Amino acid sequence: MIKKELCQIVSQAEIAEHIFKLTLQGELVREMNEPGQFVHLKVSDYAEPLLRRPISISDINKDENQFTMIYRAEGRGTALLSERKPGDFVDVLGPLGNAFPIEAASTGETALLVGGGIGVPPLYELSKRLVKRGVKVIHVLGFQSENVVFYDEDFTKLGETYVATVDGSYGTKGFVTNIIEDRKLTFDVLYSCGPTPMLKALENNYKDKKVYLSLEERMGCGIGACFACVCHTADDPSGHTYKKVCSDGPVFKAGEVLL
Amino acid sequence: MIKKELCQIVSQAEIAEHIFKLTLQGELVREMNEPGQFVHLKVSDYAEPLLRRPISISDINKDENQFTMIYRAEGRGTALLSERKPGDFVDVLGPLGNAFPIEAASTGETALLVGGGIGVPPLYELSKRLVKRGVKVIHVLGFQSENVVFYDEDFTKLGETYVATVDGSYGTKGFVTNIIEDRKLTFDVLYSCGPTPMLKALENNYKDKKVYLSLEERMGCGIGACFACVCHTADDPSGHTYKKVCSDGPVFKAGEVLL
Amino acid sequence: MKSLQISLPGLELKNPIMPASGCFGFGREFSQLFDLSLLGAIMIKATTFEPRFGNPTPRVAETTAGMLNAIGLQNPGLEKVMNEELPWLDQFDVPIIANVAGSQEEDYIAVAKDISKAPNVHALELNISCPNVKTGGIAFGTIPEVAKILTKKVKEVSEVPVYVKLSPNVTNIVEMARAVEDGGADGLTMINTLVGMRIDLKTGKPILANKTGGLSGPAIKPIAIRMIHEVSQHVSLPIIGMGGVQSAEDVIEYYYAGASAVAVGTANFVDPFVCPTIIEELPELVRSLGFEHISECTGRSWKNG
Amino acid sequence: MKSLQISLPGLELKNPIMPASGCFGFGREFSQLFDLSLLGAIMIKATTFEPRFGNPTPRVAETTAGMLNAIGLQNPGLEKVMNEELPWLDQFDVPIIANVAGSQEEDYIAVAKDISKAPNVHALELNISCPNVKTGGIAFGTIPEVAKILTKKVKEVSEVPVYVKLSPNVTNIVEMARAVEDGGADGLTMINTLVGMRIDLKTGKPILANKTGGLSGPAIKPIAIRMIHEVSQHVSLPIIGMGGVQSAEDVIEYYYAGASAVAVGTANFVDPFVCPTIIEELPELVRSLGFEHISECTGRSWKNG
Ligand SMILES: Cc1cc2nc3c(=O)[nH]c(=O)nc-3n(C[C@H](O)[C@H](O)[C@H](O)COP(=O)(O)OP(=O)(O)OC[C@H]3O[C@@H](n4cnc5c(N)ncnc54)[C@H](O)[C@@H]3O)c2cc1C
Ligand SMILES: Cc1cc2nc3c(=O)[nH]c(=O)nc-3n(C[C@H](O)[C@H](O)[C@H](O)COP(=O)(O)OP(=O)(O)OC[C@H]3O[C@@H](n4cnc5c(N)ncnc54)[C@H](O)[C@@H]3O)c2cc1C
Ligand SMILES: Cc1cc2nc3c(=O)[nH]c(=O)nc-3n(C[C@H](O)[C@H](O)[C@H](O)COP(=O)(O)O)c2cc1C
Ligand SMILES: Cc1cc2nc3c(=O)[nH]c(=O)nc-3n(C[C@H](O)[C@H](O)[C@H](O)COP(=O)(O)O)c2cc1C
Ligand code: FES
Ligand code: FES
Repeated sequence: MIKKELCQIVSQAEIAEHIFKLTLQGELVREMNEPGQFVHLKVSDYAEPLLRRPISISDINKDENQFTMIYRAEGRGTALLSERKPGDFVDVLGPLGNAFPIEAASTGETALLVGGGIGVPPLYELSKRLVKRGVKVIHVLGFQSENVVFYDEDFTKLGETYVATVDGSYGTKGFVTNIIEDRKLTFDVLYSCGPTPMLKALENNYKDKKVYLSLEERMGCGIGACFACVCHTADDPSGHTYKKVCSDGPVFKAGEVLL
Repeated sequence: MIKKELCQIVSQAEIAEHIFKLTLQGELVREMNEPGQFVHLKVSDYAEPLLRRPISISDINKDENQFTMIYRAEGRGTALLSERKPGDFVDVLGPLGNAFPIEAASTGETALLVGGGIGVPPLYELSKRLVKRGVKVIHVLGFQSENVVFYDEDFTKLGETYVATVDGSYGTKGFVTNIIEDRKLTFDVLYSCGPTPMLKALENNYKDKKVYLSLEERMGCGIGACFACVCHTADDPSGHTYKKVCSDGPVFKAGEVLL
Repeated sequence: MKSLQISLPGLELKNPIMPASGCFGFGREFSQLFDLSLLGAIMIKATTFEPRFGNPTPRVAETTAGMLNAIGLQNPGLEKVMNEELPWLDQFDVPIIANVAGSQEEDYIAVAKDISKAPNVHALELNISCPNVKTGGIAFGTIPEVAKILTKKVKEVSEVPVYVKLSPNVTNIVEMARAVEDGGADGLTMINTLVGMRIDLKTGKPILANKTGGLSGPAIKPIAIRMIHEVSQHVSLPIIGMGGVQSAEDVIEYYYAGASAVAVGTANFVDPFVCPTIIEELPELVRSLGFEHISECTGRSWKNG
Repeated sequence: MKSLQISLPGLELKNPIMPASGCFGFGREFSQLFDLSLLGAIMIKATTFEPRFGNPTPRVAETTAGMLNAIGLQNPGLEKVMNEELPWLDQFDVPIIANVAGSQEEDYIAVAKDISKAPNVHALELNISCPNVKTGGIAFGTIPEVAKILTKKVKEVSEVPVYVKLSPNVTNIVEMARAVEDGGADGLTMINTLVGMRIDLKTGKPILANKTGGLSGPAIKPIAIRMIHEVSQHVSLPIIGMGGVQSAEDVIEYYYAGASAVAVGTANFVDPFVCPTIIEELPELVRSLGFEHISECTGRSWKNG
């Protein structure tokens, strides 16, 4: 069930350059049962910034009714969010969207989790759940440069973890795809979230595999009512059939929609 | 000199129903030398509320670089201001406008200070200065009802003080003009701030006296540049001569401008 | 809540609050959040004869106290709306106002004719003002004579009253209102969005793939209020007002300007519960302002007394 | 700050930032706050032939992210502007753009003829778009042919280049721009305010004594950007853009849309130091976006590459 609630800030910290980790507490955590969903945040009580901001859920703590997000303070909305202090309230709508299917990976199988930049966060809750299920996880995370790398240690605790940076300042120089190829990583299921070019490359490279991709699109409502976030389906690339990223996604099976 | 400064909140308290007393600290207090001026406040860091809010200075503390305002939380801007906490900063432009001329009352003379509702605050600094100058002060303050009466005790410490409430719930029932007439109060100079009908009555009743009135008008710039706050001069009531409340006023000699 | 019940051509509403077209889809998503029967009416997403995918993304961009959209009338087309959406909506006790769009006369007529037969469609909203469709559309909303003729033709085929949705992107809104009144419109809805643009600082290009989009939200409210104030004094049609409504207070401002009902668009994205909240708060506000019934507020800004 | 120096007809500016007409008076008040010579230029308050008191108060009302004004062209009249204001401004090293207004052709011509002779007036801004004056004015700003003729006549008498200030309250802004281009305008300034209204919740009456007023501020920026984007592709006149500018980033957005200089209006009331602040921040922003000179930004939203 989608809820709207003023959730209280438990903690907020800058964990890399302009990258913030924000933990909120609220009843609507009870509705969060799957990895890969997102929430839609109103970051001010003013008419400006007007629209909500979609941010993925990166960690769910049911016991404490808390959940965590990791976001980059980029434009005005996220910059304002980053100024909020513990004890403040944030207006949250969620959970929204459809999750990564953990059941796609069976116990004993290997899942490859590929994240790019600010697409990394939702993979964290996913990885935890896969591990719990007895799935072997391998993480390949791509960042621009060392100063914006985050969470690699947390991922390492869950499974094999490789980091690529574009400028080589940390981990391997290059892209996530380089790592996968160079290391000849094998897997049964691939889950990914990150920039579209990365998702496209993965979709192309692993046509024969089970691949799940989480998409981003500018949103209005976040719940499927405004048609802001649609994409074409892959089998009707210029027709009128469509999927909504907010409510049909953000996670799609590779090949389902046109990237 | 007009300055723009982020002043820090020293204290803020609700001293009557929806009436707040706010004390700020900042360098621009050095520029505050006269009673009856005002400041122009930006109450949010957002594009909404967009415009500054004019609020009178009610108390100047040069030693501590602090000044105090008393305002009614009425619309959105003042409501937001009332939520600010000590330690927060407020964007202040000021001091603005022309003051009550204390030199109009000589030592030993009697000054009658007549305030209505939220027009009372600027009279406080004025009264302190007049007392310091050796002028005898009499205060007549009008309010709607008991719950919005404020500062009567502070005024009492400076001189004779009478309070009227429209509903009679505190002090004398009726208007300030009733008190002045009933008590046959006499004076050399009259200073007043409050609703226009009150100012008009005073102007009419004391045509032969030195009377100074502080006006209100909706403002844009607050510094005399936008022509939002003009009024006609009394000697050219439908012509094109004018005075600006923000920079020629807010205090005018009775008979100078058309009320 | 007797103080909110209103009657307009074709519409007997328990309250005058309704989601604006395009901001509520066909109600399915919001039905997960609250009971749609609470609403005065629902203005459904524009329906065209053929299904439409609409414009490429990005389709929305934020502006100060507003947003731009260039959805481009995406909708599943008349047939599907008739066979799936409207029957589904029929489970709720709420009249539907069907927003009818097209790029040529025949499209409008075909859609109006059919959709006005749906049992829960109590009125049509003729969308002659969508700024996000390239072909034709613009003339319908900006040339009085063209608007008049279209209104007339749609009236001829419609089985329910026809409200015409005016575009604010015109020099003379009264002229447009009079034209559609002459054409036989039963009511007006106003305003649609203003054409606007935002440019990305980094790329230097418009944020919207369509380049321009329709500006909505609180930013445009004073323009809508002014236009309704003007139009309501010059035509005798009831007006459903919209543009930046976020609160019960905003609703009253629209009434004072001259509206007889109010639609809420963009605010549904900011707070999906905004419509039921306004409906809940209105009776007390109406009472506290000294009115027995909200309709007493209509046109107070220009009526005597 | 070589990266900001620009040349426009009649104007050699050290930077492209100037206060917009009506938001800076004749500079006296702001001169207490900062050195006016820092500014690229100053667009002074509209000058009419006779002195004008303007409209009754209240003359301003706040809206969400904007404001309405109905000053009504209050000004001391041509003679006083010529004899007192302009000579006073001459102490600063800053070119003046004189905003010329009137309610009939002759007024405009008389003012333009005289004021263009003042040594520090380097250009005129023909205000055919003031929404707050009842008589006549509106036709000049909304009927292309009328605007064209007025432009032509003013050009005939003016000793300096003439920029025409366009009203956004029209169906077709390109048509207006083309008309004044045909009339011989040297440049355009746009946009003036949009006609709007706010109604007081308690009284039920418009807040402004004049009822309607001109909407300015951040709320209108997307409309201005769209209009400049359109117009700049269809006329070859330089455009001084305005509407809701508050920051150096906003200035760049105007440039991308097609502007060659930018004026700041309402923001002067919010932060009286906004112009010098923008001027200070611009060079670094221009550089960080990869440009050597700000003029490279003009029209990037529609130019190739
Ligand atoms: C399903 C989903 C999940 C996301 N999860 C995360 C996350 O976990 N961490 C994170 O840092 N970011 C995430 N994003 C991206 C995040 O929504 C944007 O970075 C954010 O909205 C930018 O807002 P702003 O105020 O900083 O920027 P502004 O430029 O001020 O935003 C202006 C408008 O554009 C929209 N916008 C700008 N950039 C994006 C973008 N990349 N995607 C979608 N809308 C955008 C904003 O939402 C807003 O409406 C996610 C996006 C989606 C769609
Ligand atoms: C010179 C001067 C001194 C003042 N001193 C005081 C004071 O000491 N204490 C106090 O409580 N009030 C004072 N006021 C009135 C105060 O400015 C308004 O109450 C305040 O601006 C209302 O803002 P808001 O956000 O609450 O209301 P809103 O209704 O949200 O305001 C909307 C707009 O209208 C303007 N406005 C609304 N009411 C008034 C008003 N009465 N006068 C001027 N502008 C108004 C606001 O400034 C704003 O631009 C003074 C006004 C002036 C002109
Ligand atoms: C995303 C979006 C989609 C819209 N789609 C339609 C539409 O299909 N038909 C229509 O007549 N108006 C459409 N509109 C306009 C609204 O119905 C409304 O007239 C406008 O947004 C002003 O109201 P608001 O400020 O409350 O949003 C749309 C508006 C938005 C924001
Ligand atoms: C208080 C006020 C007075 C104005 N007076 C004039 C004027 O005299 N002449 C004119 O051409 N424009 C006038 N304008 C319009 C501005 O110059 C500018 O075009 C408009 O406000 C948009 O810019 P902004 O959003 O930065 O304010 C005035 C605007 C305001 C707010
Ligand atoms: S954001 Fe509204 S449909 Fe997806
Ligand atoms: S408020 Fe601008 S001139 Fe007084």
